Parts: sequence; structure tokens; C-alpha cells
Amino acid sequence: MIEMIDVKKTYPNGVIAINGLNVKIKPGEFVYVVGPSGAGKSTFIKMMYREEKPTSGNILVNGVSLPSIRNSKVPLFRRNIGMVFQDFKLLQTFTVYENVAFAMEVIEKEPEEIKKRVMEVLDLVGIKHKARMLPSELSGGEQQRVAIARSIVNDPKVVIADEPTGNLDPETSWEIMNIFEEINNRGTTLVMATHNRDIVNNIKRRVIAIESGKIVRDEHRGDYGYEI
Amino acid sequence: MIEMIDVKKTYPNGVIAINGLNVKIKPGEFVYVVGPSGAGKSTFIKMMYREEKPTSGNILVNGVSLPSIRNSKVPLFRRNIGMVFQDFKLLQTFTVYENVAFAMEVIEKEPEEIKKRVMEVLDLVGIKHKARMLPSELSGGEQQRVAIARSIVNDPKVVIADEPTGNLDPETSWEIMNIFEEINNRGTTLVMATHNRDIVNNIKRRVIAIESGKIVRDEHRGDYGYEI
Amino acid sequence: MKFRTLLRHFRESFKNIGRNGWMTFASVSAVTVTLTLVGVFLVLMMNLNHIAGNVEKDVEVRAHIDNAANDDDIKAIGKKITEMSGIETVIFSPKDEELTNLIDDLGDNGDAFKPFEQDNPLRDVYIIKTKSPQDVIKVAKKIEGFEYIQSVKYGQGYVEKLFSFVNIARNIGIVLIVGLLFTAMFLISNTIKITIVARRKEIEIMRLVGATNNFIRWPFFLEGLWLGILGSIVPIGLISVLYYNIYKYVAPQITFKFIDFLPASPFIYQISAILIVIGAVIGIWGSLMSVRKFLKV
Amino acid sequence: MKFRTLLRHFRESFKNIGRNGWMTFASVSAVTVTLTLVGVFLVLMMNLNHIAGNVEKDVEVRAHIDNAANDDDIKAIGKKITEMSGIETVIFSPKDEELTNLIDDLGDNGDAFKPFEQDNPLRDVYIIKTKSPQDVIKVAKKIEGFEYIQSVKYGQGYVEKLFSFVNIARNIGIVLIVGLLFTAMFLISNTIKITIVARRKEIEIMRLVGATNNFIRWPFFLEGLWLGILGSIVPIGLISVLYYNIYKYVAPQITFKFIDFLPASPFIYQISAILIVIGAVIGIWGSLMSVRKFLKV
Ligand SMILES: Nc1ncnc2c1ncn2[C@@H]1O[C@H](COP(=O)(O)OP(=O)(O)OP(=O)(O)O)[C@@H](O)[C@H]1O
Ligand SMILES: Nc1ncnc2c1ncn2[C@@H]1O[C@H](COP(=O)(O)OP(=O)(O)OP(=O)(O)O)[C@@H](O)[C@H]1O
Ligand SMILES: [Mg+2]
Ligand SMILES: [Mg+2]
Repeated sequence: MIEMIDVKKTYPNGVIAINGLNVKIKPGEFVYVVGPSGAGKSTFIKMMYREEKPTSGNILVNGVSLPSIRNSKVPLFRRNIGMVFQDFKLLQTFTVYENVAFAMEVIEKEPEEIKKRVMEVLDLVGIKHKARMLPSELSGGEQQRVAIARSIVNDPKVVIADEPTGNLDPETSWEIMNIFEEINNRGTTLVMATHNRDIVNNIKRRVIAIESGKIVRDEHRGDYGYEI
Repeated sequence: MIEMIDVKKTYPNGVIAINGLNVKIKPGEFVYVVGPSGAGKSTFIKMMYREEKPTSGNILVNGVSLPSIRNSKVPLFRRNIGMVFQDFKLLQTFTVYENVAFAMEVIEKEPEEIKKRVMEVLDLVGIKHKARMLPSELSGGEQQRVAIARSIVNDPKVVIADEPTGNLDPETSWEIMNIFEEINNRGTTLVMATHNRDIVNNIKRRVIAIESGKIVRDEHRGDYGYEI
Repeated sequence: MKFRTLLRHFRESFKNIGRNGWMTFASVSAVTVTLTLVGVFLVLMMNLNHIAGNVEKDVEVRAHIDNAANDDDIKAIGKKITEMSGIETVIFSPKDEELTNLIDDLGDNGDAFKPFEQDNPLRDVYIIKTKSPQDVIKVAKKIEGFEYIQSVKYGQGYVEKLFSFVNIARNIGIVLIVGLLFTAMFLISNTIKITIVARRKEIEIMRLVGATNNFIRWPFFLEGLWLGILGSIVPIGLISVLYYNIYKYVAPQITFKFIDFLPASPFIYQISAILIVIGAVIGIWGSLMSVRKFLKV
Repeated sequence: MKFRTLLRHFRESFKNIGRNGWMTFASVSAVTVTLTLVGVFLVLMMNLNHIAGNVEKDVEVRAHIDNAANDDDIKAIGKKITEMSGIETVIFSPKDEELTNLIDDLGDNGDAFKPFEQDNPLRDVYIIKTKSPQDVIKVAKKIEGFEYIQSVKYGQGYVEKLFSFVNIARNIGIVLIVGLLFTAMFLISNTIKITIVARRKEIEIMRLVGATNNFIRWPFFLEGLWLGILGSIVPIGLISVLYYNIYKYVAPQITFKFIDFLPASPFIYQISAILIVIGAVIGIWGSLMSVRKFLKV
């Protein structure tokens, strides 16, 4: 499903974010990506949906070779992936509803279906009552939940989430994790960068630890691993 | 030092974020503000440095009555407060160094002093080596540390931090907490909204729990309190 | 693209007008101000061109006929001139009339020449107007070669200067109006560009959640169109009302021979059409050009 | 404010020019384009005004003296006219000269009047120019009342029309240039405003970390100044070079009596000064106005 081969990423300013990385994630897997701040987790994840291109090496997602895919085909490729960004990336002039609906309009769904499904996922993440508000009128955690709702609205084959619980209290975090577990049980591949030790240690899944742009640990049912 | 009397805050869209809140924080105290997502923690904190005005009630900080202070005096008032914002609020066209230095230029410090002190705090939070980079070239956690560096660079009497460890791994979080403890030991008042149960339960301090815009718990050496 | 998606783009483009409130306002007012300027100059230039045409048309060739010619000769000359190509009118002015005109033209001084009425020293004259004023010189040269023609006058020196003056004025006008159009294009698209660059994050996010370039482009295309149309309403209204009133009340009071204005009725519609087309085209163009560079990444 | 802070503001304002790369470029190019337009029109209008002045100056009063007046009377009249207020020059033209001129003016037709040289039917004439062309009519009316004045001519009808024509042209010119100036002001400040609105987060953050309004305003003030100055470089260069060459090479070839251009030497400097001042003032004004509304919160 997702495969990285000898991937390196050097940013234009010379920072080496990923430094020779090989990994294979099978369909239906649930993977935590952990590591210290600045280790390269977000870069690792950004390359999976081609927000960043690797400097060298190859990445295959759903059989598509990302470095060689044409720019104009990228949006089509992304439609099979649900993404939660570390900085949310909500459309600031769109309401909560419009933000989530946009992901469905893009694939030309029927208006009635959009309406039904959007309200459904907003309810799932617990912000249905804020559907008509702008992101700037929401708390940090509420914005994050909108981002999560948008990532799952199209029932994608892969969900990639960058610290989806960073702004959430533990209780809400668990609710979100339940949603993620559920969609994973239904066969969706899930890759999730996180700093949340509680979650990683309690919902045991595959753990990939990244440090200085390299995988230093890859365990089937791993621990968060960094002790205080 | 910080006192809120019958404070209510209704946002223009009708959302009641703070609904009748009384609290008194003494100089030198270290206070955690906890509560679920959307409870009103950020609003509570924003009112302390007058990013938001209360709809009714009074707030006194350092003897200044915030609702009645003139707009043009607000910046002068804020100089005694160090702030870490939930969304960082870094100047995007300024380098890391310039972002932190700006807080010192504002109070017309000498250039040599600025240079020395800025590099000092950047070293403290562990991003001295990224001083010349722009915020957009940093990872989420790195940006958060720049925000923390800026909040303490002027040795303010009060530091107010909104989820300062939301994007940090546990290890870095502890380093930051050590810094906060140290400045608190030197007499700085510290108010910190957080979702981090580990920190609250290990570094025991006063805990104020907010739910639906009201204080539901206020303990001297409290627990995070929300169980999973 | 499905039809409902097209509908969605229309809906979205209207929403965006509101969503980007002040930016829409800034763009629309830039279009408004620039098109007003363009409109005013268009009106001035087109009228000046019209007046220049009148001035040129007033140029005539005067062929003085030798006294030796008899009535038949004169008629023959008239026929010959009429049959030349490019001739508009040929008028015969006998020497008596010429003297009367001369005396009238001289005013008081002319009285001194009254005695000549008995013994007229002047000549019969053919006054010729050409279809195209620029032909005057050519025609004059030809007629000079005819029999019984004593001399041909067409304001030698004067006509050449008049033509070169009118030409200079016209060229300056064209340069100004073209320059102004490019300026308008630049200023409008520049303004639209800034407002769209301010929305580049929006475009980035759209691409990140799977919107194709066309899907993103459509609402921007329509928005540009609305901006242009909205921006041309005020200039069109303003110029129409002003021109109508000037044509109705001010123009009749200007009593110079050559100065007459283009009639309000078709002219206002022409100008309005030109302005709305310019607005729409530049709006769309500016909008699409600006989005383009954010769609490449 | 400490001196080092002022220095800081200067440094910061230069840095901001670079930091906001494309926004700076958009603003500067808006200033450039608009000032070029304003400059071209200023040059045209000031020259047209100059030419209009020449045309007006050419108007003269011709006082025809009765044949009954003897030499002393004529001299007395000359003295009396010279002593009137607002008179520029008084020239005596004896009747012989008048006839010669008339014959010359009539060209070929004039030859017919040669016999009159023996028995001149014309009058001696005083040709008077007034200091201000607008006084012509008043002066003419007064002289009409003098003794031995047979008639006074100043192109009645013609002069009034000429003046009203020149006035219309001047007023249109003034309206256009004022309109253009306001347009330029609006467009430039509009552009600057959008770029600054795009930076409102920056201003918000600055206020949040304790910057006073003045502290924020200073770099913006200076930035506006640099934008204005940067934006006026190209128009000044362009117009100077063009005007210098037109004045040097094109102007001498235009042989109309009234059309002469303002000399390049002081004129180019005046225009340059005007443009740089307009640029700087609008730049500063636009910048400060735009920042203002974000400093209120
Ligand atoms: N756009 C960029 N340009 C230059 N350098 C970058 C850019 N984005 C990230 N970096 C650098 O690349 C390294 C890895 O960044 P990344 O965002 O992948 O870290 P991370 O593991 O997600 O950290 P965090 O937990 O703090 O989010 C960091 O050193 C960072 O400074
Ligand atoms: N600018 C705003 N306009 C309108 N409503 C707002 C605004 N900011 C916050 N709110 C609302 O006020 C309530 C409290 O928000 P606040 O940001 O204080 O929550 P919080 O406790 O900080 O939550 P989180 O842990 O998610 O950051 C929420 O319901 C939120 O939707
Ligand atoms: Mg990250
Ligand atoms: Mg918050």
C-alpha cells in the first residue's frame, strides 16, 4: 500500500529532514509514527500525500509512484487519502460545514448525499452544533476535530494524520481514537504521527520511531518508548 | 496579581465562552488551567492579556483594571506579561531570531543586550541552531519553542501559556516544564492551560478546572482529574 | 464536469464575493476607478476624432477659371472635375459672388473696394470638396493641368499643416488611449493579483484535499467576471448620465463651427458596451492569471 | 523614542521591502504605472496651457484713426493709449503699411488692388497688445471713446469665442488632471491597503507582544515613503528622457506659429519634483491610512 525506498529529503535551506528511509506499510495497517520534535515525522507524512517530494528515493502509494506522478494528477491521487494536518489547514473563509463539504464537492458527489454525510461526520467528532461557524470562531481542539471530520468524510482507503490529538483533552482524544480504530477495523490504512504516550501505550499497534530522519525502531505492537 | 470578578464572555456569534467566573491568582503562583476541548480555557487566558474583553465583570492584572484600560495603553500593559499562544502567533516574515528579538526591541533595549539575551533563550529551548530560519521552515514543535522563548525573553512578571506543550514530545515537554519551574521559582507568576495529564499529575501545583465557562474545581495541589 | 458541479461553481463564485468582502471591494473599486478614467478618455478622444474629421472636411479646392473661357468651356471644366474620382461636391461660384464674399470678409475695409463692383478684377471659381480630405492635394494638382484653369488654391501650406496637426493630435490621442488601456489592464490585474495571492493558502488547501486545477479555477474565473461587471456599473452609469446631459444642455451652447458632439443615442451604448467588455475581460484575465501560478505546484 | 529605536525603524523598513517581496513589487509597480500616467498628462496639460497662453497673447486691438487727425493728434492718441493701465505694447502702423500688408495677405487676388497704392483708401492704425489677453475687450471699448478714432477692431466675436474655447480646453484639462490625481491617489493607496491588510496578522501579533502603535507605525511610514520614491523612479526617468528628446528633435519640426514647447531644462526638473512628491506623499498616506484601522483594536 505505502512503500518508501531509500527516501531522502533535504529542504531548500539545506536541512536534512529524512535521511535514507525504507518502510513498507500494508493495507489495513495501523501505524504510529513517534519521535522527538523536529525528528522528521511531519516530513515523512507529508511525502506520503506528496505535499513534499523526496530529494531522492522512491515512494509508492496505492501503486502510484509519487516522485514521478504529474502535478495535475496529484489532486486525483489525494482523493483516496484522508489527511489531518498538524496545523489543521482549514479554509478560513468557509464555515465548518463548507470545509468538510468541500472534500465531497471535489469528487462531484450529489448535494443530498453531501448534506447527509457531512452532518454525520460532524456529529461523530462532536461539533455538529458548530456547523455554521467559521474556523476562527472555534477553539483549537474544535478546529482539530473539523480537520479530522474532513479527513474521513469520503471514506478514504488511507488516513494519514499528523498529531490529530495535539490540541485535544484526553477524553476527546479517546473518542477520536475510537473513530480511528473503527475505520481501521473496516479496512482503512491508518498512519498517525503522535506525541501521545497514553494512546500509543494503550492502543497497541505498530510503532515506527523516527530520529534525525531515520527509522530507529519499528515494532509490531510497540510502546511509545520514550521514558520521562 | 490576577483577579477576575463575575466575568462573563459572550462572543459576537452568541457563544457563551465564560459564564460567571471568579478567581484570584497571587503573585508567584503556578496555576494549571484544565478542562475539555471548547470549555473556555483559551478565552479565560485571552482575557488576562486583553486579547478579548469580558462582556461583563472586572479583571485586574498587576493592579490594572483591564476592561477600562485605554486601547493605546494595552501594549504597555502587555510588556509585563509573557505569552505563549495556542497557535504560536509568530511573525511569518521574521526569522526565529527576529521574532524573539522583536519583543525586546519593543521595550527599546540595547542592541548588544538583545543579541546576547535572544541567543541565550533560544539555546534554553533548544533551537539556537535554527535562529536564522523562518517559522515556515520549522516543525510544529520547533515553532512552539520559539513562541516559548519569546514569552520569557524579557523576564516578565507573569507568563501566560496556552497549551505550550501541545506539539512537543514528552521529553521536550519536560525540558520546557523545567524552564517554567525555574522562572516560577524566581518569582514569576505562571498560568498555563494544558491537556497534558502527565505533567499536571507529576508537577503538582494549583489546578483550575473549567467546564462550560465555569470553574468546576480549584485545588491547591491538584490532579489533572479527567480519567480515561 | 457534471452540470451540478457547474452550478456549484456559480454558487461558490457568488459566495466568494461575500467571503472576501474587503478584497472584493478593493478589486471592484479599482475596476470602477480605472474604467471611469478609460471611459472619460474614450468619450473625449472619440469626440475629438469626430471634430478633427469635421475640420478636415472643411478643406476645399478652389479652381480659378481664366477669363478667356466661355460659358461652354466653364461647363466642360465642371463636368471634367465632377467625373474625377474621389470628388464629393463641385460648386460653381461666379466672380460677382466672389467679390461680394471678399467685400463681406474684409468688413469695414471692404467698403473701400465697393467701386470694383462695376469692373470686377476677380475670376469665376469652382469650389471642390473631395470625399477623403487627404485627397485634396492630389485633386488640386490634377485640376491645375486642365485647360482654362488660371490657378488652383487649396490653402497651400495651410492644408498640409492642418493635416499634420490633426494627425499629431490623433496620434497623441491613440497613444494615450492605448497607454491608458494597458495601464487599466495592469492596475486591475495587479489589484486582483494581490487579493488572490492573499488567498494562496486557500488554493493550497484546496489542492491538498483533492481539488483539480479546473475545479479551483472555475469559481475564480466567474469571480473575475463578476468583479469586472460590478466594477463597470458605476463608470457606465456616470458616463451615460454625464454625456447625455452634456450633449443635451452644454453642447448646443458651443457655437464653434467645427465643434459638434457625437449624438448621445448610439454613442452611450457603444461606450457602455466597450466598458463592460473591458471590465469583464480584464477581470477574468487578471483572475485566471493570478490563480495560475498557484496551480503549478 | 530613543535614537537607536529610530535607527531600528529605518533598518526594519528596508528589511520589510525585502520581506514582503511580491507585495512591495505590486505596490511599487502600481505607483510606477499611475505616476507615469499622471506625468504624461501633466506634461501634455502644462504644454497645452502654455500654447493656449501663446494663442491668447496673439490677440490685438487695432484702432483705426480718422483721416481728419493730423500728426500731433495721432501722437496724442498714441500717448493716451500708452498711458492706459494694462497695456503691453503700442505700435503705429501707417496706412501705406496697412495696404502693403493687405495686398500680401490676399496673395494672388491682392494684385488686383495694386493700383490703390496711389490713392490709399485705408487708415492709419494703432496696434495695441494688452498685458493680460482678457483685458482686450475692456481696452477696446475705452479706446473707442477717444477723439479721432474712426473704429476699433479686435476680432469682435472671434476673440470672445477664442477665449471661451481656450477656457473650455483649460477647464477640461484641469478637471482631467485633478481627476487623474485623485485616481492615482485612490489606486495607489488601494493597492498599498490590500498589501497591508494581508499583513494585519503581523500587526496584531506585534500589538500582542507589546509594540505601541507608534512603534508599529514608524516602519510602515518609512516603507510607504520608500514605495513612493521607488515607484517614481521609472516615471521620472522615462518622462525626462522622452521629453528631452521630443523637445530637442521633434519640437523644432512643428512649424505652427503658436505651438512651442516649454523648455526642457527647468520643466523636466519641475515634473520630476512633482512626481516624486506625489509618490512619496501618497505612499506615506496610503501606508499610514491602511495601518491605522488595525491599530484601533
Ligand atoms: N519547509 C521546511 N523548510 C525547511 N526546513 C524544514 C521545513 N519543514 C521542516 N523543516 C525541518 O525539517 C526537520 C523535520 O521537520 P518535521 O516537521 O518533519 O519534524 P516533526 O518530526 O514533525 O517535528 P514536530 O514533532 O515538532 O512536529 C526539522 O528540523 C525542521 O526544522
Ligand atoms: N473568536 C471566537 N468567536 C466565537 N466563538 C468563539 C471564539 N473563540 C472561541 N469561541 C468559542 O468559545 C468556546 C470556548 O473556546 P476556547 O477557545 O476558550 O476553548 P478552549 O477551552 O481553549 O478549548 P481547546 O482546548 O479546544 O483549545 C468554544 O465553544 C468556542 O467555539
Ligand atoms: Mg510535525
Ligand atoms: Mg484553547
